Parts: sequence; structure tokens; C-alpha cells
Amino acid sequence: MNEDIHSISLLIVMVWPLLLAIPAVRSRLPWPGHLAIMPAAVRVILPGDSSFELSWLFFGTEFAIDGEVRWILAMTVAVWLLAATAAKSSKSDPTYDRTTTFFLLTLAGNVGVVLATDLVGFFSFSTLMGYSFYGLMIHGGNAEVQRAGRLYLIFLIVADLVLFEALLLAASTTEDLRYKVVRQAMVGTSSTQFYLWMALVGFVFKAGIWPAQLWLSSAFKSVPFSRALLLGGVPVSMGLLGMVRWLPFGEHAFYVFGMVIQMIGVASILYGALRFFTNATMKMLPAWSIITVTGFFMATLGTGLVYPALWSQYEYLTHPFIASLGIFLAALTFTIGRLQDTRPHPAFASRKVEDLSLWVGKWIGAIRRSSKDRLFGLQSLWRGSWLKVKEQPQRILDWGKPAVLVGGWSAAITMFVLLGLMLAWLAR
Amino acid sequence: MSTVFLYALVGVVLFSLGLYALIVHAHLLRKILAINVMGSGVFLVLVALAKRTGEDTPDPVPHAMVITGIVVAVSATALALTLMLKLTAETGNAELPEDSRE
Amino acid sequence: MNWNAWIPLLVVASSLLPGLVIFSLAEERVRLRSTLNLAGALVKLALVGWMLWGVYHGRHYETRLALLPDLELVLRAGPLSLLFVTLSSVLWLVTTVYAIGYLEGSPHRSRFFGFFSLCVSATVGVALSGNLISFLLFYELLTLSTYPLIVHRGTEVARRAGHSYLVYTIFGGALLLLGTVWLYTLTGTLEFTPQGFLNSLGEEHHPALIVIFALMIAGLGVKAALVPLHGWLPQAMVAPAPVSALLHAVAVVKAGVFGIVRVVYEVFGVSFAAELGVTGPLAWLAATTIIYGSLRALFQDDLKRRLAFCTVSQLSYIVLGVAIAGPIATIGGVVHLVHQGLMKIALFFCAGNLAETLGIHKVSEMNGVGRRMPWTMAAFTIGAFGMMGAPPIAGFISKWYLGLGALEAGQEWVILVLAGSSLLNAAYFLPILHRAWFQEPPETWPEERKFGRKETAWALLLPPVITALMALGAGMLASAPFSPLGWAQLIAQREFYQP
Amino acid sequence: MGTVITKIPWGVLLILLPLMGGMACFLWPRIAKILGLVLTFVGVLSVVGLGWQIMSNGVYHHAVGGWGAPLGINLYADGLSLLMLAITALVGFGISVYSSGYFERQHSTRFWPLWLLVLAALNALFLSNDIFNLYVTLEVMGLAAVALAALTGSRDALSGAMRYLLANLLGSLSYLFGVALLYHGFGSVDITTLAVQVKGSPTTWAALGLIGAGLVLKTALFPLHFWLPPAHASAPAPVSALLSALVVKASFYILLRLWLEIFGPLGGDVDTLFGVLGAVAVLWGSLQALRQTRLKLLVAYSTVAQIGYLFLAFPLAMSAGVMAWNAAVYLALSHALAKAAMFLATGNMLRFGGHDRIADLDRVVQRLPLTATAFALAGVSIMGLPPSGGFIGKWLLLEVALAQGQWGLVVIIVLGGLLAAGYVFKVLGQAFTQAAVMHESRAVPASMEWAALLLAFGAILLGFLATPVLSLVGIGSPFGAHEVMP
Repeated sequence: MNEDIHSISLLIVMVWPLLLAIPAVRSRLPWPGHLAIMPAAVRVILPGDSSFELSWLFFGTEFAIDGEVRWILAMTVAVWLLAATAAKSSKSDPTYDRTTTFFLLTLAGNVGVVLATDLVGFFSFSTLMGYSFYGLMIHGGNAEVQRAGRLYLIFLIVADLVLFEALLLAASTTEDLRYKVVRQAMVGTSSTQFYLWMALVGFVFKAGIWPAQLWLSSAFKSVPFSRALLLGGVPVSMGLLGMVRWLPFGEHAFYVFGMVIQMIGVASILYGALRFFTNATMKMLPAWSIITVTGFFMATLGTGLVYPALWSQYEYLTHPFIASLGIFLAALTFTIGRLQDTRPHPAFASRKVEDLSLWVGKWIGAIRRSSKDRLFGLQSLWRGSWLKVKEQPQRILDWGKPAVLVGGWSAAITMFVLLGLMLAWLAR
Repeated sequence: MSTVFLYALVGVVLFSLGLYALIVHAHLLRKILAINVMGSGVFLVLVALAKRTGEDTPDPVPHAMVITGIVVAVSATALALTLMLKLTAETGNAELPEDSRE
Repeated sequence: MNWNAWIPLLVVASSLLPGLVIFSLAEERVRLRSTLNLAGALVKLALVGWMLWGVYHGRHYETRLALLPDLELVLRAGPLSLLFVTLSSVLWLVTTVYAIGYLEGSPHRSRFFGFFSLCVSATVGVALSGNLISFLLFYELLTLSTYPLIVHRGTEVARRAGHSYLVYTIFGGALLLLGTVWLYTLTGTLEFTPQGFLNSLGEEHHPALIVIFALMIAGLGVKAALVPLHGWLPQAMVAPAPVSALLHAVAVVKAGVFGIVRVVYEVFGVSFAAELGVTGPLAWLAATTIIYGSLRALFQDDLKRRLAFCTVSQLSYIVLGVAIAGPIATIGGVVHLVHQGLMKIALFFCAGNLAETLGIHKVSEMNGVGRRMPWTMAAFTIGAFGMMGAPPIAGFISKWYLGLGALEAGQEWVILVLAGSSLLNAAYFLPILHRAWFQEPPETWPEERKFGRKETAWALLLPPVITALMALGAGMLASAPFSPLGWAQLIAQREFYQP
Repeated sequence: MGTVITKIPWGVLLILLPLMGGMACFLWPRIAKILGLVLTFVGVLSVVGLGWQIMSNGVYHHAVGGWGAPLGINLYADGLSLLMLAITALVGFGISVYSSGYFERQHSTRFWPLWLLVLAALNALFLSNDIFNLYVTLEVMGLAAVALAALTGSRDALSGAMRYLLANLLGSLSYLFGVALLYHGFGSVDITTLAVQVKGSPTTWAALGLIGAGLVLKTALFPLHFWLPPAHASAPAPVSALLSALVVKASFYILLRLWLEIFGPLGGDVDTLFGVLGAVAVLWGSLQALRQTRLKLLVAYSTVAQIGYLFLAFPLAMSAGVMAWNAAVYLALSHALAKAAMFLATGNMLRFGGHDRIADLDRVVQRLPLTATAFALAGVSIMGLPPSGGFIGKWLLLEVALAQGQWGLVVIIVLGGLLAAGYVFKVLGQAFTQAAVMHESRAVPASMEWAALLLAFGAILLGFLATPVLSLVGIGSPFGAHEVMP
């Protein structure tokens, strides 16, 4: 009985936003964004793991929530609540009403991606999420936004194609496409290498990791903050999540592949840092920090691929990390957006400052005053988890493996520099 | 060379002459006459060949055929002449017009 | 007399007879005509449903009529035939509703609906044919009954399109006839048989069989719009929207593709065809068509022409699935027969709605139509994403099976073709969607008709929405027992790869 | 009941009734129309009766007046004759119905006697079994047909009829000469007797040359087709129909009979020549038809092409006799129905619009939907598309050609169908233009439209009757022993 309720609640979590997305429904509701995320929020709080199977959907698929997923779902809830609030605040935006549909569709896709337990489910919902997010991103935007949207779309299409190939490879190897099975199955077959590269390229594109960061940076540059704050939580985090779920971590050592990922990580850390130093405007801060942080994450993933044993040990940290990353970035973007809102945004020149302060008026001051502390708080949370991961390179140091050394070193230094700079900037 | 064969040969010659005339002459009356000449040739052959059995009494069947043939030829000639007259009345010329539509 | 022996004939007759009656109806008898049409469609649907159920439980429905000594007109309902029959009869119903709305008040409607019903009868006949000669018969009937629909508008352009349609299809029909007769002289039978009936022919006939295969594929390829035989299809888009929707997305073109499926699987037999070495070239031909069609679609500004080239490209997915010659790819190909039909008909309905309601014919005029006609464009969006193979829409399932099948058969290059095509699909569909949803609408539409508060008439709005939902459902509910996918698996199991 | 039917001498009735009727019509013009209609209908019934007789008793023999061969006249009918008679009766009835609405009083009085005369001659021809009788019937039919062709008295009609007459007479005389030679050689004109006695000799060869040329000329096989288009195109519609559908077939029938019984077994390369001429005829006739701007000429040239098809069977019959002849007969039957329908439909358009310029036909075609349908259905059969009699015939022909590896003929058969589609749709395309201009038109009676339509339906229906028809044609084995089908 309890099982059933849990299962049904999970179903509601996913279907609810889709229902609300129907124009006739959402236009009659006062807070559609918030309402849509509510079931998910409730489910995060409710204890207990659960799953439910839909044998008729696609080729038969299953959705589940467990400890790891809960982290991500929590992040999703937080990010979307923030986004819904931000969007609600800018209701004077003439496109608000129509944006809401895309908003809700993206949300539904996001929740589905988080809860999916197999590759097909993940892929399907990430498609929904991806394309709806495009709509959300560019709706009513100026030429610059459109350009960013176009870039995003191109990367998205290519990524989906490539992932589809990976998916096919996986499906031709194993009938059962649940993450765990795939991970085990995709080791040591003739198509393994191809699968790995396809999945890597796909998610690098989706998550805007260097060298595919172009769409991400231009999106941050042009998209209004109420939507830009989703960039970290939606495409980037889900991209990283996908990588964690699709790639066969902890099963087998992939030296070359792992090294390449590490190099990507390092390069993107360096790139992000460099951009941060040279021409970072306030608005672009989150972009460069995202790139750096994802680089960091990549370096770790690479390490995990090279040393499966290590990965098995620290695997549990990945989900919290992704969760904190999403929340952190969303909060960062939100804050910066608020701070900058005193200047009219180019995309929405008619926006009035008074409207903004109606509901977060007090908050702005508070954030301004205490942003330093709050961000510290966030960062310490995040760094706390991270430091545990960081022990891994330390161990590796002991083993004297240079590749890992590079990863660990860069991670540490970059994180440090990044945090310092950000704090300094904000406190200015 | 028997008489019979001579007759037959004359018949063939008549037929050929008629055919030749039919081809070369444009005037319809000449064409009709040519046809008649051809017919006579055929009849001559038929009559001649009636003696094929070599007996004194010739075979009656070809004769019957010739009579039938003559009847047919007469009616055909009548029809042809009528047509010719009508055509002449219509076009003022007793020749077949070049068909403009072909 | 067993009733079951007449049901296939009744299915054909259920559209043929109303069609013939409709011809004789006066132009203004709208109600009677619509009633006849809809009644025919419903009766057909009921009969098809009955047969579906029966065949699923292993029953046989077969009509045999003498045609020539030793050759009969055979109508047989097997799983494969029923797939196509069901598709056409369901879509006939929907399209009839649409056509009634679309042609309201236009001239020559009796003629139109008459030929329309004839077309459907011919299509159903094509689907149910149990041997090649029956197939040929209905195939040609389809050619003939489609022609009046293409030239229906009677403009100079329409006549030229009709002319080129005839040139292509009559030529194709002649090739098919030639191949069929030749085959008959070799084997003395034309009956569609699971795994084909040519295995027993000796080695010395193989060159002839290869030529016969080429002849038949060329003959069928005309309707299936294989490059370079596709030229008529984009031109035929001058026909009224319901015609483009049902005939050029489903009935006519599918008849060609369906024929290819029949020829490869039930005449030659797929393993024998592979042994002859003819499936390889066919696969390449299909791949070329896929890419070529997509490339051409990119540069079309006329919406229906763009869709037409998309059809050219998508049809060859089916051929490709067949030519890969493996069980999984077959499922992909066969299921795409249905999926492509659902998605493309929705797209054409939408194009028709735009033309009829707003006077929009070109992609460049579509700025902001999503705001004026949200439901129509929502259906269009589903169709377009389906064409790109985005989950969870039907196209994804087809592509999935095609890709898997290619991998299984060790033909990895097919994956590249699929990827390339999807990329191109995205390149020509997404700009349309972008315009429709994200661009500002113009002050006035080219030729707007008002329908009160609705975006357009009900009869025009429901069909695209329903078909789009069906496309969505076919993808999401792919594992359900009577889904197109489930049925395609049944076909592969029972007819193509039975032990 | 059955015995009564089998006892009546249907064959004699088939000849006598129209003959007497023709005279009666001539004597009492007022009842001509009614009498014509009734008699052609009785003709249909008589053929049914004859068919019953043949099916129950086998081949039909009747010695007229009690005198048998070699002195008297023998009537003879096997499956082949029966089918030809049947198609004559059917098409004839259709033409009669059509004519009852078509002709005005002035022409009507002349049409009916002549038409019944043609019908009597045709029936007699199909029932004859001796070559001289065939000559007589051929000549009677030919003369009456010429008179019919000249019926309207217009310039074109007269010159067309004149050409027709001259060609006809030339052909007949040539045929008669051949008959004379055969009689000289073998002492009989009875086909059955001749078949037994005939041997290869100079006389026989000369006879073959004369008879063959004469009949080819009358059948209008390329290159001797020159007289056909003007004659058929300028005659009144029902006359064109009967000329194209029946009269031409009569001489082909004689050629076929003589070939099967007398000349075929002799060997030689004549069949190849026929095949080549047939092939050229198919292409030439079709191309000419495509080029025409006048509808009636188009249809007439189509006849030239279709006759070519019939001759394609000759070379193929060498090793697959029954099949090839079946194909030829089927093509002949379906062509008779289809071409009659086509000419009648053309007549409707001509009457309605007052002209037959194809380019301006659109407004006519669109206002005569039944006629357009008739033309289309007939066209389907002419093109050899399924389902139609033409398709069955073409299928059989193709099958034989392919089985023998006669690639040249295969190409011709297919190409001919494509070209036919070209000229048929050249006309049908007019049905779908946006013709806005109204014009003076003359009403077309329903009987005329329906006659054309029903004949066209017949051509289509023939596509489903292959089995019974082909078993009928086998009665009396006109094509020799039945071979085992492949």
C-alpha cells in the first residue's frame, strides 16, 4: 500500500508539470511554476526510496528515487523554485504567459531526466528538456538572444544525434538499458570505445564543457537572468549527470579515454580562469565559473575512469557535487541578476525596477549585505564535499601517477583562485 | 503450252496491268476501270483453271464462283461510280484530294 | 460459403461502392455525400478491426476470384497487410472529415470524393493483395484514380504536375508488369509466400532474377519516390491538402514502399535476396534518397514542397529497413510505414490549415503563426519532432529499430546516414518551428478567414491534432500489445522470420 | 427447354434475320429504327442460343439447304467463331442503341439497312468455313461499310470512303485470286478439306502471298494502313465504331483462320514478317496518334497501333500456339469493345461541342461526365492497364514473349502501352482544366452516353472473365491441341 502511494507520487511528480503546461490549464492558475514543482518538492522531503515501472512506455521503462537521485531532485526543486520566483517577479514581461509553457515543459523534462533509471528514459526526457529549454531561452529575446539560442540548438542537435548513436550501441550490446547494466555491459565489447567517445562528445556538447562552451557563454551573456539561472541547473548539471550515468565508471580502467577527459578538464579550468581574469563582466561571472567548475568535475571523472577502484570509493560524492553545483550556480546567477537589475536589461528594456522590488525588495538588501556570508556558506557546503573527492588525488600522489597529479593540482588551484576572485568581486 | 495455261497467263497479265493502272492513275474513273480489269483477270484465271481435272466436262464450281464474282464486281463498280460522282460534285474534281490531315 | 472468405472483399468494397454512388450525386447534396463517405469509412474500420482481432488470434481471411487460368485475384488478410489496411482506413476516416471541411463550397466535390474513395479502395486492395498480379491490378488502379485528384484544381500547374505524375507512374507500372510476367514465366506462381518462393530456382536463373528484382524495384520505386524516380512527388503537391495528406503521405507512396516490402520478403525472400546480392544496392539507393531528399528539402520555401521532399527522404527509411535485411531493421522499416504516415499526415493537415485559414503557403510567411493557430502548430511541432526522431514521438521508435537493426546486421554506415538525415531534418524543420513560435506575427495574414473564437473550423482542426496525438501515442505506447511496434514485431515473427 | 434451344438453327437465324431486316428497313424506312434495335437484340439472344448449343453439343455444323460440302454451303462455328459472333452481337447492339439517338431522319433511313447488311455479312463471315464464302461475305461487308462511311456525304467522308473502297476492292480481288489458286491446286474451297490436302508448292505460296496481302490490306496493318484513318475519322461516330471494332476484325479473323488451318503448318518466315510489321504498326500508330490534334484521327490511329498488337502473336505462336492465339483473340475482343466505346464517346463530344479539336475539348469533356468516363475506361483497356480485357491480353502476350525470350517484342509490347497512355491522357487531361467559357452545345441523348459507357464497362469487365472466355475459345480447339501451360 505504502509502496503504491510512493509509486503514484512519483508518477504525479512527472506528470503534474506536463498537465500544467497545457495552456488552458496554466493560464487559469496563479503560480503555475511554483505549483508545478510542488509534488517534486514534497517527494524530496518524503522519506523512503521508491520506483515504478511503466511497461507500456517506450520499450518499457522505470522511474525511481533513491539516495543519489534525491540529491539531484532536491537541487532541481531548489533551482526551479528560484527560477519560478524570478520569472514571477518579471511578470510584466509581455512574453511571460507563453514562456510559462516552455518553462513547465522544461521542468517536466528535467524531472524526468532525474528520475529515469535507464538510458532511453534519460534520453527521451533530456530531449524534451533540451528543446523546451531552447524555447524558454529565446522567447521574446533580441537578436543576441536569438543568436545564443541558435548556437545552443546546434550543439543540442548534434549532441542528441551523437547520444542516439551511443544509445544504439548500448542497445545492440544489451537488451536491458538500465544504467548499472549498461555500465557493466559496455566494458570490453567491440563497440566500447565508440560508445565512450559518443557519450563523451554528446554530454560535452550538452553541458557546454570546454571546448563546446561557446553556446553557454553566449547564453549567459544575452539571456535575462531569470532564465539564465537555469543554465547551470538544467543543461549543465544534467549533462554532468548524464556522463556519470552513462559512462562505465568503476568497471574497468580506460587509460587513454580517461586521460583525454582529464585534459579536457584541465583545459577548461584554465580557459575559464583565463577568461575570468581577462574580461569578466559581472554578468559573465557565472559563465566562467561554470566552465571552470565543470572542468574540475571533468578532471575528476577522468581520474575515475583511469582508476576504477578509486571511483568506486568516492562515487557517492558525485551526486551531491552535481546538486551543489546546480544550486550554487543558480543562486549565483540569481544574485548577480538582482544586483544588476538596477540597470535595464537590453532584452527587456521596459522592465521597471519598482516591480522587481515588490516581492524581493527586502531580499536585495539582505543579499547585498550578506552575500559574502551566504556564498561562503554555499561554497563551504560544496567544498566540503569536494575535499573528500580531493583526497583521491592525494592518494594517487602517493602512488605517483602523474596524470592524476595534474588533475588534482589544477582542481585545487583553480577552485581556490576562483572562489577568491568571486568573493572579491562581489564584495566590491 | 496449253490453251488453258495461256488463258490463265492472260488473266495474270490483266491482273497486273490493272494493278499498275490503279497505282499510276489519279483519275477515279481510271482507277475504277483498273479495278474492273483486275477483276476480269481473276475471273479469267478462274474460268481457265476450271479445266484442271483434264476431263471434257469442266469443273462447274469455278464458274459459279465467277458468276458470283461478276455480281459482286458489278455492285462494287456501281457503288464506286456513285461515290465518284458525288465526290466530283462536291470537289469539282474527279481525283482523290491529297489528304491535308495526314 | 464461409463469411470469412468475403471480408477482405467487403473491406475493399466498403469504399468502392460509396465512391461509385458519390460520382452520380449532384454537387449540392453535401449531406448525403458526407454521410456516405463517413459511413463507408466507419464500416471499413469496423471490418478491419474485426479482422485485426481475428488475425491476432490466428484466423485467416482470404478471398479468391478467378482472373486468369492458373492465376487468381487473391485478397488475403495477413499481419503485414492489416498493418497497411488499418493505417489507410483510420487515416481515411480522419482525412474524410478534413476534406469535408477543407473543400466546403469548392467546385467538383462529387468528382473529388468519388476518386478519393476509389483511391482508398485501391490502396486497401494493394495492401490485401495476396499475389503479385492482384497487387499489380490495384497498383495501377491507384495510379489511375490518383491522377484526377492531382489535377483536381485544373490550373496549368496542376495539369503539368498530373502529366509528370502519369509519365512516371505509367512507366513504373510497365516495368513492374514486365518484371511480374517474367517472374511468372520462370516460376508459374506469383503467390506471396513467407520467405519467398524463389529459393528453389536453380543457379542459372540468378542473373534473370537480379534483373527482375531491378525491374520491380524500379517500378515500385516510382511510387516510393526513390531517387531518381521521385520527381513527380514534389510537383504533385499542387493537389488540395487532403490529397497531399492522405495520398502523398500515406496511400500512394506507401503502396510503392509496401510493394518493395512484399517483393523483398515474400517474393524473393530476404535471405535469398541477400544471397543474390541485391539488398546491398537497394540499401545504398535508399540511403542516397534519404540524404538527397533532406538536402533538397532544405532549400524549399514552399511549405508543402518542403514536406514533400521530407516525404521522399522518410519513405526511404522504410526501404532502408527492408534492405538492411535483418529482423530488427525490418521491424524498424515496417513500423515506420505507420509512423511516418501518422506524422506526415499531421504535418500536411497543418500545412493545409495554414493555407486555408491564413493563406500561408510559404515558410517565409509563417512568422508567428503559432500565436494565431496554437493547436495547429502544436500538432505541427509534434510531427516535425517526430520526423527528426526525437523521443518520445513515433519517429524515434522507427529510428531506434533501424539503427539497432543496422548494428545487428553489421552495417554501421547506416547509422551515419540516419544521423546525417536527422541533422538535416532538424535543419529544415526547426527554422519553421522557430518562425512559428518565436517570431513576431505580421500585421495581416495573406488571406485570412475568421472562425469566431476558434483558430479554424473544427473539421480542419481536429484531424491534425488527432493524428499528431496518434503519432505521439504510437511512440510512447510502443510496448503496448496493439501498438504499431507490437504489430510490426508480430509481422516479423509470423511472416518474415518464422522458424 | 434445353432441347428446344439446341434444336433451333441459331446460326442461320444470325445471318437471315439481319439480312431480311435490312431489306425490310429499306422497304419501310419508318420502322427502320425499331426494327434495327429489335433485330440486333435478337442477334444477342441468338448468339446466346448458339453458345448454348455449342457448349452442350460441341462444334456447330449446319449444311444450308441440306447440301453439304463440297457442293453446298456449310455453316461452322467453334469457340473462336462463337466469341467473334458474341462480340459482334454485343458491340452491334451497343451501336444500334447509340444510333437510335444519333441519326436524324434523313440519314437514319440509309443507315439502318446498310448496318443490318453489314451485321448479316459479319455473322455469315464468322460462320463460314469455306474460303469462297468468306470472299463473298467479306465483299458484301466491305461494300456496305463503304456506303456507311460515305453516309454524311461530306467531302472528307466521300474521299475517305473512296479510298476505303479502292483499298477494299484491291484486297478482295487479291484474295479472290488466291482463292482461285488454292482451288486450282487442291480442288476445294472448304477449309477443313484444304487443311488436310494442302502442301507446300509454288501455287500455295503464291496463294499465300495474294491472300495474305489482300487481308493485310483490309486489316490495315502497317504499312497498308493508309486508308484507315481518313475513312474511320470522317465517318459518322457509330460507323467509325463499327468499322474499327468489327469490320477490321473480320478480315483479321479470316487471316487467322487460314493461317491456323492452311498456311501456318507450312512453315516459312511469314510469321516473322507479320511480327515485324505488327511491331512497327504498334510504334507508328501510337506515335501518329500522339501527334494528332483531332480526336477522331487520334482514335483511328490508335486502331492502327492496336492491330499491330494482334500481329505480334504470329511469331510467338510458333512454339506456344494456344497461348499466343489466346492473347491475340483476347486483345481483339477487348479492342472491339474498347474502341467502339471510344468512338462512340468521341461522337458524343463531337456532337456536343461541334468540333473535335483536342485542345479545345475541355469544356466538352467536363460537361459530359458519363462520356468522359466511357472514354477513360476504354482508354484503360487500350493502354492495357488492369483490370481490363486489354490487360489480360497484354499479360498473355508478354508471358509468351518472355517465355520465349523475344526481347524485341517484349519491349514493343511495353512501349506500345506507354505510348497509348500518352495519347489517352492527352484527351483525358482536358477533363480537369478550368474551363470557364460556355458555348453553344447540342444535347446528347442519354442513350448515346450510356451506350458508350456500357461498352467501355464491357471492356473492363472482360478483365475478370478471362477464365470462362478462354475456356470458350478452346471449344473445337481452333488453335490446335491444347499445350500444357507453363
